[in-house]
Order: sequence, then C-alpha cells, then structure tokens
Amino acid sequence: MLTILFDGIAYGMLLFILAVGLAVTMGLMNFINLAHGAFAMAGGYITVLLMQRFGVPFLLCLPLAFIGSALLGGVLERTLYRPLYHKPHLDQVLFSIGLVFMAVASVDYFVGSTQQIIQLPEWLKGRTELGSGAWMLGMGHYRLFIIAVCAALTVGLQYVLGYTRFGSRLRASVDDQRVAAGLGINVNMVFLTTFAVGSGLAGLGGALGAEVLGLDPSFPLKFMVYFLIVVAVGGTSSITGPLLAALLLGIADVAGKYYIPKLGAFIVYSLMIAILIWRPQGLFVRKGGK
Amino acid sequence: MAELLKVENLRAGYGQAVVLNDVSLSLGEGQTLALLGRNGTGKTTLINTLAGATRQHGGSISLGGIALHKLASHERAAAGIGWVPQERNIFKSLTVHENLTAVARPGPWNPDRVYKMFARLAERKTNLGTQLSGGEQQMLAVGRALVLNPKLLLLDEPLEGLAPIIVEELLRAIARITRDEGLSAIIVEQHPQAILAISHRAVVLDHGTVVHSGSAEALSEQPELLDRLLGVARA
Amino acid sequence: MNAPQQSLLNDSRFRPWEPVLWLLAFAAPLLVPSHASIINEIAIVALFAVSLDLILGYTGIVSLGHAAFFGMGGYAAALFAKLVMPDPLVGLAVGIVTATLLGAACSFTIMRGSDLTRLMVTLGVGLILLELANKLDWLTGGADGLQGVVMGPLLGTFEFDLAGRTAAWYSLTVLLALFVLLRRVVHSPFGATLKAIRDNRLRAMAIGIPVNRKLAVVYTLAAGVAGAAGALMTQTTGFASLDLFEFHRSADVMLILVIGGTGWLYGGVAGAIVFKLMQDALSSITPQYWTFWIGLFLVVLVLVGRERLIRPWTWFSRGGKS
Amino acid sequence: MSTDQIHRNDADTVLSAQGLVMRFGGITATNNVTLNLKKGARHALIGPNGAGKTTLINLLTGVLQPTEGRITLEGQDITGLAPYLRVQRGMVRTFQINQLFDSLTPLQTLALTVSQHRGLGTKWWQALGRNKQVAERCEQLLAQFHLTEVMNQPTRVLAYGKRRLLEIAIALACEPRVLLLDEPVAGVPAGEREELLQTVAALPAEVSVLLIEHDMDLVFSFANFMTVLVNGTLLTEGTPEEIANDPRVKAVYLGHGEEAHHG
Amino acid sequence: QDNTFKIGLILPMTGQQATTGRQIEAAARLYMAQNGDTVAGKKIQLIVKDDTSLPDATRRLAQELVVNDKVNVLAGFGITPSALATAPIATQSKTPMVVMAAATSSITQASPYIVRTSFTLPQASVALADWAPKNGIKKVVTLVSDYGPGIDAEKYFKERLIFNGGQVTEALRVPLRGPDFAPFLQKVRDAKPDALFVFVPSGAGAAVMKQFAERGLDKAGIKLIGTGDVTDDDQLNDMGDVAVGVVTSHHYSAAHPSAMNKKFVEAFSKANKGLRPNFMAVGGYDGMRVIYEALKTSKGQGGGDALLAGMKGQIFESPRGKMFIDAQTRDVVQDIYLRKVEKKDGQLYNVEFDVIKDVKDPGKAK
Ligand SMILES: Nc1ncnc2c1ncn2[C@@H]1O[C@H](COP(=O)(O)OP(=O)(O)OP(=O)(O)O)[C@@H](O)[C@H]1O
Ligand SMILES: Nc1ncnc2c1ncn2[C@@H]1O[C@H](COP(=O)(O)OP(=O)(O)OP(=O)(O)O)[C@@H](O)[C@H]1O
Ligand SMILES: [Mg+2]
Ligand SMILES: [Mg+2]
Repeated sequence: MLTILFDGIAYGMLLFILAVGLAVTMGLMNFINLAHGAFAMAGGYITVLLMQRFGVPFLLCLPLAFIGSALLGGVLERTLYRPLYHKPHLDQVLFSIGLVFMAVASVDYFVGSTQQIIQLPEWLKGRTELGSGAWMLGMGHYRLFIIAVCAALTVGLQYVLGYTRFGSRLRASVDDQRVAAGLGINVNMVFLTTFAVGSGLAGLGGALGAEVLGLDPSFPLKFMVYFLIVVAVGGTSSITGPLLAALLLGIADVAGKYYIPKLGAFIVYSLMIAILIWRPQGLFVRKGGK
Repeated sequence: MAELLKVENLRAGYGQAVVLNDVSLSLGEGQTLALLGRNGTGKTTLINTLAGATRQHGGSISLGGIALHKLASHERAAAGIGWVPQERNIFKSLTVHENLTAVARPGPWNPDRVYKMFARLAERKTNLGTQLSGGEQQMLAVGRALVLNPKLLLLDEPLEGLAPIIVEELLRAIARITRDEGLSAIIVEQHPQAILAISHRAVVLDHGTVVHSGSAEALSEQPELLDRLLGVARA
Repeated sequence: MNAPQQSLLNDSRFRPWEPVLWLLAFAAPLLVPSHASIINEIAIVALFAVSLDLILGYTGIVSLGHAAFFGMGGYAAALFAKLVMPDPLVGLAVGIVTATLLGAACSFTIMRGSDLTRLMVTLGVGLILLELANKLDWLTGGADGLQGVVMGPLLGTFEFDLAGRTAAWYSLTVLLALFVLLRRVVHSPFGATLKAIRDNRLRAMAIGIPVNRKLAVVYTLAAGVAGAAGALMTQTTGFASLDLFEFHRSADVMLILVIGGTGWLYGGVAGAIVFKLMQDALSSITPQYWTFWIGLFLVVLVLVGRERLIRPWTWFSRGGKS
Repeated sequence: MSTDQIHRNDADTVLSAQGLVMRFGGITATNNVTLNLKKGARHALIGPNGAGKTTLINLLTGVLQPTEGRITLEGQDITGLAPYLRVQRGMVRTFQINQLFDSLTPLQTLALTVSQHRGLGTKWWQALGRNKQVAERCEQLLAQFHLTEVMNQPTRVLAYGKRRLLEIAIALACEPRVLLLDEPVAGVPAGEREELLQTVAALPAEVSVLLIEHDMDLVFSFANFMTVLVNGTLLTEGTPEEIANDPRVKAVYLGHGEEAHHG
Repeated sequence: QDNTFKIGLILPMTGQQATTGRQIEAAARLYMAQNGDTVAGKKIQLIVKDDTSLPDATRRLAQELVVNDKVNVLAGFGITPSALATAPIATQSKTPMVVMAAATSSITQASPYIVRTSFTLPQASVALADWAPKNGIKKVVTLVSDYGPGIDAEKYFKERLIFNGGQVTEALRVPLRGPDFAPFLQKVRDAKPDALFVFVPSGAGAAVMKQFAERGLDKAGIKLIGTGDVTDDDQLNDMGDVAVGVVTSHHYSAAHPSAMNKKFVEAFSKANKGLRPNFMAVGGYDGMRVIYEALKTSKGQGGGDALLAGMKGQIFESPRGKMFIDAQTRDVVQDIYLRKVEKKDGQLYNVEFDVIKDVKDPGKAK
C-alpha cells in the first residue's frame, strides 16, 4: 500500500515537472501552448541521443536537456511565438498544434518512429524495501531520484515566483503589456525568460520521464491531455496548485489501477470532472483579501 | 530654474494616423504643467508618447539631457518618467502591494509612503486589482507612478472618479511634492480651474497642436480666453 | 420598413453565392464521381464542425469533447440498424435523439468556469464515454468495433453504392437541411442572445437573459447536430468503432472549424473542405510525413492570418495592424 | 434607526434593502445598510471611495449575494432571485466600467435587448429584425442617444463617449421601472454630461432612479433625495440641502473648498 | 493500363502504430525488388496509403482504391478495427484482402475475401500455455492491453492453461493508453504467481520489461512470459539486459535459423539502414508472396475470385519457416516457436528452442 502511494507520488511529481512549464505559459502568460509536450519530447530525445550516440552520462544529460529545450524555446519565442501573444486563444491553439504536428513528423524523419529506450546508470536501477506485509514500502531508486529532483525544483520555483519580484513582474506584463512597459518592466525579456525556462523544465521532464512514460514521436500528443488536466485542476495562479493536482492525479491514477484495475481511465477523468464542477477555477485559486 | 523636459516638433499617432502635429513644449524642474484641451484633441496621446506607449513619427523628447525618444518604453521609467494612464490599468492579477512592488525603484517614495498618503490602500493591501473600487484603483495608479521615483510625473485625468475630498487632498499633495521634492508633473484635466491653481504653466491642445502656452496663473485669470480655448461648443 | 429594420434583416439574407455553392456541392458527386466518398466524408465533417461552431463560435463554449455526441449518434444509429431496422432515415432520427438526450444530460457541466475548465470537462466527458463504449463490448463490440451494420436503401429505393454516391447525396442533403435550420437559429433573437452571452456574460444577465438556460439549450442543440453527423458517418460506412469518441476527433473538428473561421457557420464547411482535401492530397504524396506539411500549413495560417493568406499580394506589403 | 426605517417601508417604496451585510473575507464592504427607493424617486447615493456604493448596486441586482439582509422589489422578496429574473421584473442597472457586447453593433445590441425584454428572446425561427415594434423602438433609442450614425459599426471600435452612451441606452431599452446608475457620466466630456443626465431625468415620472456619482454639481442638480454611505455604513439621508450642509458629510466626503468640486 | 496489377497497401504510417506500417511497407518493397515487378505479364504497382489507424479512414481509402484506382488486391491493415471496417468493401467488390498485421482471431470471418499472412494471438498464446505447465509454471497472472487482440490472448491462454492443469490467479487489463505499468506490476508482485503472461502491442513491451525488473519481480522469482510482441525484434536491442531470459512464443524471430531467413534479414536491413525486420515485416513479405503466386496461378487474370482461389491453400517456405494458408478458413497455419532472449555478439535475439508444428488458429475450432 505504501508502495502504491510512493509510486503515485513519483508519477505525480514527474507529471508536475512536465506540466509546470505549461502552467506558467498558460496560467501566467495566458498563452495556450499545446506544443508544450514537444519541448518535453525535445528534452527526451536530447538525452537519448546524447546517451546512445555519444555516451554522455545520464546525470549530465539532464541539465543538457534543460538547456537544449530552453534554447529551443527561447529561439521559437523570439521568432514565432511573440507575434501571437495578442491573437485569440483559438489561433494559439491552431498554431501550437501545427508546431506539434511538425515536431512529430520531424522527429520521425530524423530519428525514426520506434520507442526510444534509456539505459539508466546502475545506481538508479535498484530498489530499496522497508518494512513488510501490507506496510511494506518498496522504493525504486529512480523514482526516488525523480521525487528528489522535483522537490528541489518546486522549492526553487516557489521561491522565484513567490518571493522575488520576477513573479509579479511577469503577471503585470501579462495583465497589460503596454502599461507594464511604460512603468519600466522589460516585458520582452520577462516573456523570453519565462518561456525559455518553461520549455527547459518541460525538456527536463521529458528527459526524466522517457524512462517511465516511454518516448516516441507521438509523445507530445499522447500526454497533452495529462498536462492539461494538471493545469486545469491545479489552477494556474500558483506553483503549489499544479503540484498538488499532479500528485492527486498521480496517486489516483496509480491507486485506481492497483485497486480497481477494471475501471482504469474512469477514475482519473471522473475525478477531474468532479473537481472542476466543484471548483471551476481549479483547486487553488489566487484569492485576494484576507 | 533648470529645464527638465524639452519636447520639440513632436509628431505621433496610432498606426499610420498622425494625431499630434509639431508639438513643442518645455518644463522646468519642480514645475507643474496643466495640459488642457477638449475631448479627443490628443492630450492622452501626448502623455502616452512621452511614456513611450504610442508610435512616435518624428521630433525629439529630452528629459534632463537624456534623449528619451531613443529609449524603449521600459527604459524610460529608469530615465525618470512616472506614468498614470488615463484608464488606470491596474494590474488585475496582482495585489495592491504587488502592484507597487513590481515596479518600485529605489528612492524616497516606497510603498509604505504611498500607504501613508492613501490610507485606504493600506487597508486593501492584499486585495487583487479587480477587487478595488473605482476610486481605489485611481489612488493605486497614482501611487504606482510615485514608487517609480520619477523626475517627471505624467498624470492623465487623475481626479476622475475620486471623491471630492480626495481630489482636494491629492491636489494639495501634488503641489507639495513638486515644491518640496523638485518633482515635475504634467497633469491632464478636463476641468481646468482645479489644476490651474496648483500649476505653474499651462498648455492647451487643439487638434493635435499647441494653441496656447503660458503661465497657469495668467490663464486662470482670463476666463474668457479659457472659455474660448476649451469652449463647450463642439465641432 | 425603417433603416434599422432593413439593416437588421440584411444580416440574415441569403447571399447570391450561397445557392451557387450548394448547387456545386450537389453536382460534385456527378462531376467527380470518383471522389464521391471523400465528398461524403467532407459533408459529414462539415456538419460536425458546424455543430461545434454553434457552441464555440456563437456561444463561446470551448469544447474538446464534442466527439462524445458524434460517437453517441453514430453508435445509436449503427446499433439501431443492426438490431432494430435498417432504414437510414429512422436511424438518423434515432441518432439525433440519443445525442440530444446525452447533450441535455451533459449540459450542466458547461455552465461554470473558465475556458480551460470547460475544455477539460468536455474532454473528460468524451473520454469517459469512450471508456464506457469500450467496456460495454457485448453491445458495442468494444475495441474491435461494431460489425454487421447493414443499411437498407434510402427511402426504400436508393441503395448505398460502393462508389459512395448515394452516401454523398444523403449526407449533403442532411447537411443542407440542418445548415439552413441552424442559419435561422443564429440569426434569430435567440441566436443574438447567444452572441451576447459569448461577448459578455455579466451584461447578458443584466439585460435579463437566463444565461444558464440558454447555454443548456444551445449545447443540447449542438449535441443533436453532432449526433446527426455521427449517425451519417456510421450509416455511410456501415461500421462503428471506438475512435468515433476519440479525443483526436474532437481536436480535429476544432482545428477544422478554426481553420475555416468561427462564428459564421460556413467556417465549418470551408474548414472541412480545405483540411480534408489537403490531408487527402498530402497523405497520398507522402504517407509518412504528411502531418509535417499540415502542421506547417497551420502555423503559416496563423502567422500570416486567414485573410491575408487568401490574398497573397498583401504578404509583402507592411500590414497596418502588425 | 433600522427598525424605524423598515416600518417606513410604505406603499410607495419600490425597492427596499433591509440590513444588508456583505463581507469579502475580512472586509465588510456593506455593513447593515437599509435603503428605500421611492416610486419616481431621483435618489443619489454618494460616499467616499470604497464606501461600498458599487457593492450595494451589485447586491441589489444579484451580482453578489449578501451575507445577511433582505431585498424586496415592489413588496416581494427577491434576495435569492437570479439576476436575470430581477431584470425581468423591471430592475435595470448600468455599470461603472462599460459592459458591452463588443462584436455586436449598437443596433444589434439594442434590437436584442428590446426583443429579449419583450419576450421574444426564445424565438429561433424568425430573424432578429422581423418584428416591427422592436425595430421602431431601436430607431427611437438610437436617435435619442446619438448613435444612429454608428449603429452598424461593431461596438468595440466605437469612441469611448459613444460606448458610454450605448451603455445607458441598453439600460433604457429594458424599459426599467427601477434604474440603478453607477457613475454613468464618468469619462464623458463635461459638456455632454448634463445632456446625458437630462435624458435620464426625463424618464417617465413613475420610474425610480438611483444614481451614484462623484460630480457634485450634477448630483445636486439631479437628485431630490440623497443617501450618504461611509465605510459600508449608512451615514445619513436627506434632501440635497440637508446633505450639503451636513458637517459630517463635509468632513468625510465633500471637503471644504468649492474648488474641490471639479465640475 | 490493362497490363498493370495494382495492390492497395493501407497501413498506419503515422501515429503510434507507425512502425507497423514502416516495417510492412519496407518488406513489401523488398519482396518486389527481389522478385521483379512483372508477374504473369502484369506490371505490379504498389499504392501505399496512410490510414493513421482510423478505421473509417481505412474504409474510405479502401473504397477509393477499389472504385478509383481499381486495385486488384487490398492489403496491409495494421489494427483489427481497420481490417473489420474494410471487410464489407472486400465482400461487396469481390476484392481479395490480404491482412498482413492485424491479429485478432475473428478477422478472417468478416469476409470470404480475407486472407491472413500474419498470425493470430490465440495461436501464439495457446502454444505458450502448452509449454508453461510442463516447465513448472502453474500459477500465472495475465496482463494484456485492453483491446481485441489483448482480450483474445488472455482468453485463449487462460483456457488452455487451465486445460493443462494450470491456473490463472488474476487477469489484468491495462488501458491501451496507460502510460504507467507500475501499479499493475505491483499487483502482480503482491500476487506472487509463478509467471506473468504479457501481451502488449509492440512498442510498449520495453516499458513492461524494465519496470518488471525495476520492481524486483524477477528477484521475487516471477518469470516473465508472453507472446512475441513483447520482445519485438524491432526494439529488442534497446531493451537491454532486462530482456535476457524472457520466454515468448511467436511465429517469427529474426534469429530463425534458416538460410532463407538469413537472406531475408540481411537484405532487409541492407535496404533499410540496418533496421531489423520484425514479425510485421514477415507478414508483409509473405503477404506479397501470396499475392504474387496467386497471380501466377490465375495466369495473370487478376479477377477477384480467381486470385482468391489462387491464394487459398498455398503452402510455402517463408522466412519464418513453413506455413500455409488454410483453404477453409483462409487463415495462416504455421509453426509457433518458443524462444528465449539471448545475447549473441552483443546483440539481443529471440532464440528459438522449441517448436509446435502446424498450429491452426484455435479461434476457428469452435
Ligand atoms: N488607439 C487609438 N487608435 C486610433 N486612434 C486613436 C486611438 N486612441 C485615440 N485615438 C484618436 O486620437 C485622437 C486623440 O485622442 P486622445 O485620447 O489623445 O484625446 P484626449 O485629448 O486625451 O481626449 P479625452 O479628453 O477624451 O481623454 C482622437 O481623435 C482619437 O479618436
Ligand atoms: N471582490 C472583492 N473582494 C474584496 N474586497 C472587495 C471586493 N470588491 C470590492 N471590495 C472592497 O469593497 C469596498 C467597497 O467597494 P465599492 O466598489 O463598492 O466602492 P465604491 O463605493 O463604489 O467606491 P468608488 O466610488 O471608488 O467606486 C472597497 O474597499 C473594495 O476594496
Ligand atoms: Mg485622454
Ligand atoms: Mg464604485
């Protein structure tokens, strides 16, 4: 039972890393970027290719995946995304889906459509078991590792967005670009940084997730729904919202499959619908006042 | 008195349309300029152009020797512009406090001093921008410009929607600040008498050009001229 | 008739090109008989997209679960043909009614929340129905699809031929009938209240519009029309499978609608024609990588803008807006 | 005071709020407010910024649900009634910040409002302009608010002044019996303000109007009864003269100098 | 015109099933390259279409191929619903339909014009259920993807295992889109069976295998067995050491020790940048052979019924071994091998160690 809880948490954390960038672009920048998964895929493929072709160690691949996707995100923000901030959401949907299609076909063309498999270093492969019986807790080392990375990231992000001015400057820029600029905020820079970091996080998530979720060219489409669930249920106004939503989703998914495998996908979706009907703005909304 | 702002042959507008034609004016340190004119004559356009939010077609703006027209909008705040836009444009997803801290620059004005000036805001520190009354938003807009610690305040109809007593207070505060702290200000108002009393200079716009420029005192003493310049008769 | 009345009525008048367009559509299966089946598919997808336009374009409800109703109508019609009687028109009616009922039942889910919430709730409903159809395999055939659907002749006389010409005319007729109906609806006072809700809910309420009730009604109506499209699909292919409910079908139809432009009904039709023809052409040129070119098209479409894309000569002159 | 006023809730009171309380988290925006709007009244509601005037309107119209208190319209309890039903009973408002249908034209907006108000809102088989009475009423309204020239332009491209006029025209298109105006002339040029308020003042005598406004010249020329709200609490009520000379009102709201009335 | 013989090959070339399409297309082209493109005086033309695994698209494409392109044979069909959706077209137009991939038992019953050259899941699972009890595996948990083929595999494996005195303690079905196998595997671990029987579509096998090891199921003494899809040749190498020792049953392994197969594997990987052919490829390759031979026996006539007659009863040597097309059921009858994953020259292969001869599709027995 504890093992299931543990697995759920790890799975949730992974979803969180993958989706948190989207929570930022969608929630804070108000841009519907369905191509988010494509950046995650980029991170995954960077890792796989570096490991397979150049023998770069896994741990080194993670930051490289982050940087690579962040650069990619930055370049695309500069060239393609920026003119679209003012366009209606539906146009953004159309555009970002177009990017996904292109990404999927390109990866297929250059790398091929087979599942890519990552060989983890030995020390991440094992498993530790504590206790016994119903209270046995089995922890895969890799999952432990994911939880650690994610926890560190959460703390860092929370700090940046909550305790630095960057967070409020970002929101100010989104609320009213023209006035934010007139009041001394370098809006372009703020957006560029945010977008790049968001994409970088997705890339990191992709690199970490390739092992658990699998990696093939259809990755961005396959997981889009999951990202959206995390963002919608978590609400978009904080980091803790998506985190808790991802954990909830992860645990519900894993526990649901374990205890009532017959109901499979029902659980996650019913849970999501129930939550959203109950709290239409997501579980955690930014509230003023005291 | 040292000259702070010098605007020469300014031309600006929206898209291809030119709204301001050859506007020139200047303002000294610690002075207040009343910018008057009928509806739609380009007052807001002038203010926004100074703040860098409108497309400038020609002319030059210099602020304390800095060529403002060469700077991007966000660099102008650093150069000393503090802007209160006509529609207030409070950042709606930020709290009152964040609205101030997000843009604040080091200097004598900080959020606490703003709270002292508008006690109402202090009570509403954690409200989001959308959770303020109309007048509270106006106060916040003024406060937000002050924490930029500007050399030049641009106030676009700052009295709209404020209770008479607050209007009174605010006018007194502006007079005090310009006098004691050497700040300059440009104030746009549709009701001239109130601000002419605290201004040093007055400029009247019509159809995007300056039609009158002189001392505020002189203008307020010539009601017939004022009437002619701002007359209710509309085209 | 005073000037305001005249200009109000102008909006709902038929334009001269409209009958021409429809005549062309109906002539198409004769003009290009070899492509009757794609014409049929376009007509079905167009109807589906038009139904989405009713809620997305006119009422501002984003839905990524519209396939739920498509699938419902489809399965209902197919099951009816298989288990009860093979008459297409009765089957169509059954499909519409079931989808309408489902729409009414689901309409409470879209009353509250932001675009994103609605997006996710509709998507969730769609996926749950997919799972349901999967689990009810004794009825639906599960993941293998429902087989043994044999349609009787249309009106008792027109057999569905292999080339798909009967199918194409059948679908086109249903499309036209429902299109004309919806066209009436959106130009009526009822339609105007929908647009009002889309533009500003708060104000809509403040002039006495019962917002939630209208949303429920229009959602139900759109569900019924989507059900009709689904029914046409299974009837003309003689097969129903789970992918009728799939997420990507909802997503595709949204793409199609947005490509054609929301809020004018013809957007769905135009989008269906462009998207389907392009997909068909590209995927026969490069069956492996056609998605790349579709993607590129979407990106360019958005970056350049729908209006400018069809006026190439404006591409290089500096636009006033940008 | 409050019990007293409830008893004064006599026959010619159209709209009555009794003991309204509205709390936003820890903020009490409306604190036990009791207000009676008489039939045919030209009633002004004034008070410092953030006194709770807009909140009170939101409570009356049902945009917000009061934490405590009761609202009656023509003797019937409407406290829990949905906003649109209140409108259907004749209580109509304008918004401090324009709330318009951006993609519709003024003509369509008004036609829709009039149709909805005349019970045609569910008609789906007939075109919007088909009804002759509706079209005529639209024509009248457009002319009255100087919107005829722009009637076919999308609302979003209209100049601010026109949009403001449309905002009020919509309210009148609902043929209100009770009209609540929240700073209707804010942003309207000085010269046009009087004209606008005159249109309102010229409404049939049985229509009751509640006006919120900071422009004191206008308020005093319009109102025949005034209520002052401070910090969510009712400070005082009375005729314009009584209010103008009330030292408490001067202290918290009006200020001292004449020049303070920027109008 | 009259001298061409058209084969409409409808496959998923994009989306999650894309690898299936790629393998089959490559194999079909290889067969044509090796055997020439003129048969019985007819020029063979291959028309490839992408159905993105959407049954209604498959159907429409088939319809267009039949009506517009006047193809003589329809072929391909990556997933069961696609094949089933197209069956009525084959019947109506009397066009033979060669199923090269889809593996649900019932497909061939959907139309008298369907011929299958791939395999059926019952075939593979039954063979494994015969082998398991003899090798000390009595208590088994099954884990299959929740769709037609998976359910087939579960059903036939279970029946035969029970028949052989074994026992299925739990039957788990994972959603097709289920990205994470962890909870299911945890359940298996807690159930402590002798072995876990797995069927997942090729592609997902690697994930199962790795998580199987990660969760310590191997150390807990649970064996992993499954149909050959799990250790798909296409991906086997990337799976790494976790795959070593896994026992599967299937009709084809790239390591099948025959001269013909060696040649096939070599030629295939030479033509496709070193790609290793998998069981999909062999289905496509043999499918082409069946079509070629039928065309020959019908003397180039190309008529649907004549072709069909030519296809029925073909017996031949395929890279997989000996196989034939049952004239009655039009389904493939073939040897099913038991294989174990082993490392040879640094590469992983499914090495065959046992064979069950001439397995008919057990689904047809009833
Ligand atoms: N965004 C815009 N796009 C195009 N034209 C504009 C825009 N904003 C203002 N204008 C036009 O520019 C002219 C000057 O407008 P501006 O807002 O500067 O006037 P103003 O003097 O501030 O008026 P007010 O007293 O109403 O605030 C007007 O004719 C107006 O129509
Ligand atoms: N949603 C909310 N959450 C928290 N506080 C709110 C909310 N809405 C309003 N308030 C507070 O309630 C008080 C009353 O606001 P209201 O808008 O009613 O004032 P007002 O009298 O209309 O003022 P003004 O004259 O400035 O428009 C204000 O202090 C405001 O900050
Ligand atoms: Mg202005
Ligand atoms: Mg207010």
